[in-house]
Amino acid sequence: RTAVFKPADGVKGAKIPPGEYDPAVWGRHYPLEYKSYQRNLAMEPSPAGYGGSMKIQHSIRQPEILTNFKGMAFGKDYAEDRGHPYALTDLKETQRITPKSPGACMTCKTVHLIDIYKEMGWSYAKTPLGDLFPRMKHSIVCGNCHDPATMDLRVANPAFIEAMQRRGVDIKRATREEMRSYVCGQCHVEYYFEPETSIVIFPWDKGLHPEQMYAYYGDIPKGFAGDWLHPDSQVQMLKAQHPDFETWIGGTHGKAGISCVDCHMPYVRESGKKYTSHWVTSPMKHIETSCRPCHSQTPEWLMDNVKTTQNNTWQLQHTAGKTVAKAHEVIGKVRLLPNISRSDLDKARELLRKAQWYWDFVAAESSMGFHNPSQVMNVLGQSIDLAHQAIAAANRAGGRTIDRFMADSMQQIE
Amino acid sequence: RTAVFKPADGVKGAKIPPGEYDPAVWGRHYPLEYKSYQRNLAMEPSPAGYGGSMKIQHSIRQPEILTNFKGMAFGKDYAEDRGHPYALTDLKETQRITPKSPGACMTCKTVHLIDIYKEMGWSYAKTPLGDLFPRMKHSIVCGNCHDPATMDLRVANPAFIEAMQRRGVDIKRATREEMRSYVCGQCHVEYYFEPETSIVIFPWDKGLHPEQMYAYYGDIPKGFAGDWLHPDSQVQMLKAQHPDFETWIGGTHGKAGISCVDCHMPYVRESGKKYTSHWVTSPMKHIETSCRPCHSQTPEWLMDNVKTTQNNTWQLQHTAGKTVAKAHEVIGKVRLLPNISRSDLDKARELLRKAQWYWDFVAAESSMGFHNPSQVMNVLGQSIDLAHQAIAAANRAGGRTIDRFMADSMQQIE
Amino acid sequence: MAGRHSKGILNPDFWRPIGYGAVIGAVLMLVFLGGYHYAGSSGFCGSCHSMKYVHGQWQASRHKQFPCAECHLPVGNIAVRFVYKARAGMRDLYHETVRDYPAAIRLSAEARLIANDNCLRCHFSTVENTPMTKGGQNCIKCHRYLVHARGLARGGTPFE
Ligand code: HEC
Ligand code: HEC
Ligand code: HEC
Ligand code: HEC
Ligand code: HEC
Ligand code: HEC
Ligand code: HEC
Ligand code: HEC
Ligand code: HEC
Ligand code: HEC
Ligand code: HEC
Ligand code: HEC
Ligand code: HEC
Ligand code: HEC
Ligand SMILES: [Ca+2]
Ligand SMILES: [Ca+2]
Repeated sequence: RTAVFKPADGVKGAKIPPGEYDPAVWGRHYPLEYKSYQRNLAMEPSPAGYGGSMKIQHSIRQPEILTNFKGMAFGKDYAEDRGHPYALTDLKETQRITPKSPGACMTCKTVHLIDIYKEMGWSYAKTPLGDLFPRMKHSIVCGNCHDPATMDLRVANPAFIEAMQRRGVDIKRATREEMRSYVCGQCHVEYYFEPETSIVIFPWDKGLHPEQMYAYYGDIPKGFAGDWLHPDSQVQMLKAQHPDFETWIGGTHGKAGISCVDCHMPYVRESGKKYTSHWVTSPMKHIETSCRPCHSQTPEWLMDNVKTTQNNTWQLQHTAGKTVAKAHEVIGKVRLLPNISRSDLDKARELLRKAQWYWDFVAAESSMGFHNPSQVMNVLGQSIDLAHQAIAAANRAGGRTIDRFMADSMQQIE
Repeated sequence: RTAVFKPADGVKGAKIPPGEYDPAVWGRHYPLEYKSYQRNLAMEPSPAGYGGSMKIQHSIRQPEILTNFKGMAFGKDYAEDRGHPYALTDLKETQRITPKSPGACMTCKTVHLIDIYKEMGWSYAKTPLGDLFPRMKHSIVCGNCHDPATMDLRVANPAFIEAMQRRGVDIKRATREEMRSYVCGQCHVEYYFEPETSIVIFPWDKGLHPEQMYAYYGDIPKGFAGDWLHPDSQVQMLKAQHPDFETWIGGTHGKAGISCVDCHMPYVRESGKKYTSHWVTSPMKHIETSCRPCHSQTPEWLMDNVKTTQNNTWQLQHTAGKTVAKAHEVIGKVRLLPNISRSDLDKARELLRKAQWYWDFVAAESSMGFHNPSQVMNVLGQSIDLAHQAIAAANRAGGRTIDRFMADSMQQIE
Repeated sequence: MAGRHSKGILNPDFWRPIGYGAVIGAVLMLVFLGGYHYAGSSGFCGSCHSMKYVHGQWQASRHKQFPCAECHLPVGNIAVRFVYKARAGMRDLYHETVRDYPAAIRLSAEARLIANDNCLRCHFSTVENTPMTKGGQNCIKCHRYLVHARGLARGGTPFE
């Protein structure tokens, strides 16, 4: 890059006391940023057709979710995400928790994590949420991303710092450009809770590709065998959570060094003053500021391209999800039959576990494929294949001779 | 236009007589272009790992081809393509033809198409190749793409002109920029032969997406029901041929107006003067001229990006191909069983026909996904799903109760 | 009462743009009186807030020895050039003043043609053996980000 010039605009630094978390107070010093942050309260659909900032159950468009997450919390309540100011409210209101749920759930929902972690260390993670709620007033606010003294970006979530450390990356030495993705990567990632302690862990030790994370989980790390047992198929399942960072990092934009902030918090102008928009939402709501600084194509062209990718993704995602659902049902039926082949049934279960992981890795990601079209669609294609194989294996377990015959004859050409 | 500055045409028009097809003669006037054209004779693998300019059987890497094209010519001999000067030789040497094969096969292999078509009209198409060979001396040479008088680009293949006419496009009014893809689109496309006459037709009347072409073929256009009957599955199959143009046109580059020539025939320089490279091969052999004027990333970054897309594509393509092969085998076995369900068998066949079309549309395309990653992977994902569904339907036809039971219970959630 | 909404001379809305125009015109005249020449220099272009960034990029490019006008003003007829310059200058000044220019200022279709023709003016000999000399060439299609690097500043917002 040739960018060696200083932009003309500047901001007067104001010393905000540490421990001051009220965004309105910060906003007195940084009114433009605050005003744009307030726009996160708006609830609008995405102009591209998939994302959006409304609290809508995912199961309306994807009823297969009800089968695939049967027996666990996401089967009960799983909504589209909306703006950062809603994080705490949505945590409190979701049917997925009770007051006894682990405190770990608030890790990515409030700025008060900072004080609570400072005071209690990781032991907050297994403290019941109900006990911690009284200490939380603010949702995701300025303090989550900024050091109040310098306004530098900072990472507050210890799980991210530790995961990066294990990958040999020292966050303290990150460049400003890297921080523009790390502040998001502390939350928009796949995670699991260590059994017993509920400590939040990112499963990145073998790499950030879904295949590598699957291999990581295969080793039963820290005794973690899975998120729940599916009641129909009796498979030890994994739940994938919003792997936005992991998906983006291997995509064309991620590899080109385009940060989350470049698209989701573009520079905007107000009465001549340039500042970072704090309305963190779908970039398709403001293509002109999000994409056009880098792309000379028309906004219509860009919208069309995103829609094409998203439609292609959704079609495969829906197919994969429905096939996975069918596999749960077939295995659920077959396992009750007499005289079934155990080894085929085990095989079917392992195939289904992986098929669902691959499907969910995309379904739980937030961009409907845009962050990394090539990887996302490859992974969905694999999911479809694995789910059908799981069904076939289950049928074989139930004693289907033709399938078995074919399985043998196929070995020759493979 | 605001410019007053309008220099004369720089290409020094050396009037080459019409009917002069020997590239060496053209080369006397255009030595740089001719010299680069000669490089097409070089036989090298692609540095990216898939394409390449060597005559290697596709079935070595993809043995599933032998099953999927059983009973037709591509099952016998199907090689990787190489440079334009080899087109005529490779046509003559391929096991796919006999002297009695239709003359239509030479449409895209030689410049002599021009005279032959002028003289005989479409009746050349059913004239035996053996009768036409003595009239062909040159392969694909200057005259295929250039008007000898003006050196303007031209389209010689009547099949392209007619297909575009049916789509409402008049080639004569094409811009220079459009011609830089049309000259390639006259050959690098899917086609079929009209039954009886062997006239070459491009199946584009409903659109250029594989789904639209499949719908077109579904209407049995001009009495064309399919390319051959698969001996095992007894399905009326379609063979897809090199749909490079159709794939590129809907991809990111195609939609951005980047022509085939921009990548495959980049400008190069000799003593400070630019000319168009006529070494038409994998752009990955010269990333610096093919990609770097538009992309400031390093050549390694670009190579890595292409490889990632190609690996993701190949993985799904191989899975789809093998699953299609298995479907042929299963249907082939099931149809010989007693008391099978006809309707399920018919369904299985229709599913297989479409599954193979989708797989082949990508497998026959030349770029291993790069020309349009998102579409190509979506189509492969569908192919995998359809092929598995075909197998399941065949199993049902053979009387597998669990599958049938499941099929019913699935209807509710779909 | 359609008349009240019509653009009659009694309507203040009729005069308002003319008033603005007069003010802008006056400023422009000053600028031009100050020196038609200075107004063609890169220093002048870069003096505008909105132009700072592209100015910086240009300084880092291999075309930094040529003023902006070499690429962004039409060549040839001095009258054509003057009219264009005045029109563009007026527009730039207006948007700079009201600060309503977009985050991503991009070339208009006309400005693209002009830039393209200017490439040819200097580089004719390099491309003289190609069909691009017939006109209608699009140099910027391939030579993207040649003078002005891609994207906006990533230098961040400085604190004082
Ligand atoms: C402290 C954790 C945390 C951090 C840091 C964080 N996010 Fe979020 N983000 C969330 C949560 C939680 C939600 C969902 C809130 C809800 O739906 O209640 C969310 C929602 C979003 C949404 C959806 C908004 C909509 O309109 O649908 C986007 C986009 C987003 N985040 C992007 C980012 C980006 C970009 C960054 C970094 C600049 C970032 N986030 C940093 C936790 C975080
Ligand atoms: C590592 C960070 C992290 C942890 C830990 C985490 N979340 Fe979230 N949560 C997010 C992000 C990021 C989003 C927004 C992205 C999305 O929904 O796709 C989100 C969204 C949500 C939402 C709003 C959308 C929805 O799913 O209905 C709820 C409710 C929620 N989380 C509850 C929880 C609960 C309950 C737990 C504990 C079991 C938890 N979160 C743990 C990061 C986290
Ligand atoms: C989700 C993360 C996140 C939250 C929450 C957040 N910011 Fe920021 N903020 C950023 C990022 C990223 C930048 C760009 C920093 C850079 O480029 O180095 C930024 C930049 C700024 C700047 C520098 C000037 C500018 O506009 O570029 C100010 C001032 C600022 N934020 C104030 C606030 C205030 C006030 C709040 C709360 C109302 C807030 N921020 C909340 C991520 C956040
Ligand atoms: C090149 C631009 C770009 C980059 C870089 C990028 N995103 Fe996105 N993101 C998008 C687009 C486009 C969408 C789809 C929005 C839609 O569907 O309307 C999206 C969607 C999202 C959503 C869901 C928004 C919604 O409407 O619900 C979240 C959350 C998100 N991205 C987070 C991130 C995070 C975290 C990163 C970095 C790790 C990131 N994005 C990097 C462009 C980008
Ligand atoms: C800071 C620069 C930057 C921003 C902001 C940006 N892009 Fe890109 N985009 C790139 C680069 C770099 C590439 C890689 C190709 C290249 O070198 O041009 C790319 C590639 C693409 C591609 C082709 C890749 C693909 O997956 O098909 C699309 C489409 C695209 N961008 C759309 C968008 C959209 C939509 C947005 C806004 C939401 C956006 N971009 C924001 C720099 C950017
Ligand atoms: C007259 C028909 C025809 C035209 C016109 C044509 N091609 Fe080809 N092309 C072929 C045939 C036939 C082959 C395969 C030759 C062989 O393998 O014997 C081929 C091979 C190729 C190859 C593979 C070379 C290698 O090294 O593997 C590329 C790349 C290619 N063409 C690109 C193009 C482009 C780009 C254009 C337009 C500028 C074009 N072709 C125009 C028929 C044509
Ligand atoms: C519409 C144009 C067109 C027609 C008609 C056509 N080809 Fe080709 N042929 C091509 C192109 C383009 C390639 C190179 C692309 C590729 O192989 O992927 C090619 C490649 C070939 C090759 C070299 C690679 C290989 O497949 O082994 C042979 C041999 C060949 N064709 C034979 C034939 C025969 C026989 C027929 C008649 C049945 C025929 N062609 C009809 C366009 C055509
Ligand atoms: C596969 C198609 C194809 C073949 C075969 C072909 N050309 Fe070209 N040629 C092109 C294209 C495309 C251009 C670029 C035209 C444009 O940009 O308008 C071109 C340009 C030229 C030019 C213009 C100057 C330049 O370099 O840009 C000359 C001269 C030329 N070709 C000579 C030849 C000669 C001599 C042969 C035979 C040895 C030949 N061509 C074979 C496609 C072809
Ligand atoms: C943006 C660049 C780009 C454009 C535009 C483009 N291609 Fe390609 N093409 C590639 C790349 C990259 C490959 C993969 C080469 C490899 O695998 O080594 C490729 C592969 C091919 C191949 C096979 C080459 C081989 O090594 O066997 C053919 C044939 C081909 N393209 C024809 C076309 C045609 C015809 C068009 C226009 C309709 C076109 N391409 C447009 C970049 C491009
Ligand atoms: C289709 C893509 C394309 C277009 C359009 C194009 N160029 Fe180029 N240009 C190239 C490539 C590729 C090179 C590098 C050639 C080499 O280094 O051998 C180049 C090289 C050059 C160079 C030499 C650069 C150096 O390093 O010294 C100049 C000057 C140039 N082009 C000017 C132009 C002008 C003026 C136009 C419009 C009339 C134009 N180009 C249009 C692709 C293009
Ligand atoms: C004449 C210009 C041009 C040429 C030549 C070109 N590209 Fe591109 N490329 C683009 C444009 C335009 C986009 C769309 C994104 C954008 O706006 O930058 C793009 C997008 C891409 C992307 C992201 C899209 C995706 O599918 O992931 C990759 C990767 C890429 N190009 C690689 C290449 C490679 C490799 C070559 C050479 C074989 C090449 N390009 C040649 C203009 C070009
Ligand atoms: C008075 C401040 C100012 C000065 C001085 C100025 N510009 Fe601009 N320029 C602007 C603004 C504001 C815009 C955006 C206009 C819009 O929103 O349409 C702009 C837009 C442009 C554009 C893109 C719009 C287009 O299509 O042409 C170019 C090119 C440009 N200026 C070049 C120049 C050059 C060359 C000079 C010196 C001769 C110059 N500018 C001097 C403020 C200025
Ligand atoms: C050698 C030619 C050249 C010179 C000198 C030059 N420009 Fe440009 N300018 C271009 C081209 C070409 C583009 C179009 C870039 C694109 O779309 O990729 C452009 C685009 C712009 C734009 C639109 C923003 C953008 O990035 O597309 C502005 C504003 C601009 N120029 C202003 C200036 C100013 C001010 C100067 C002098 C300080 C200047 N230019 C010097 C060739 C030049
Ligand atoms: C006023 C004359 C002039 C104009 C106008 C001009 N150039 Fe240049 N250009 C030059 C000179 C002189 C050089 C050599 C600079 C050097 O080598 O340091 C050059 C260098 C180049 C180079 C090679 C250096 C590099 O940065 O890659 C390219 C490519 C190029 N010009 C393309 C263009 C294009 C495209 C345009 C139109 C947008 C254009 N030029 C407009 C005079 C000009
Ligand atoms: Ca959302
Ligand atoms: Ca080849």
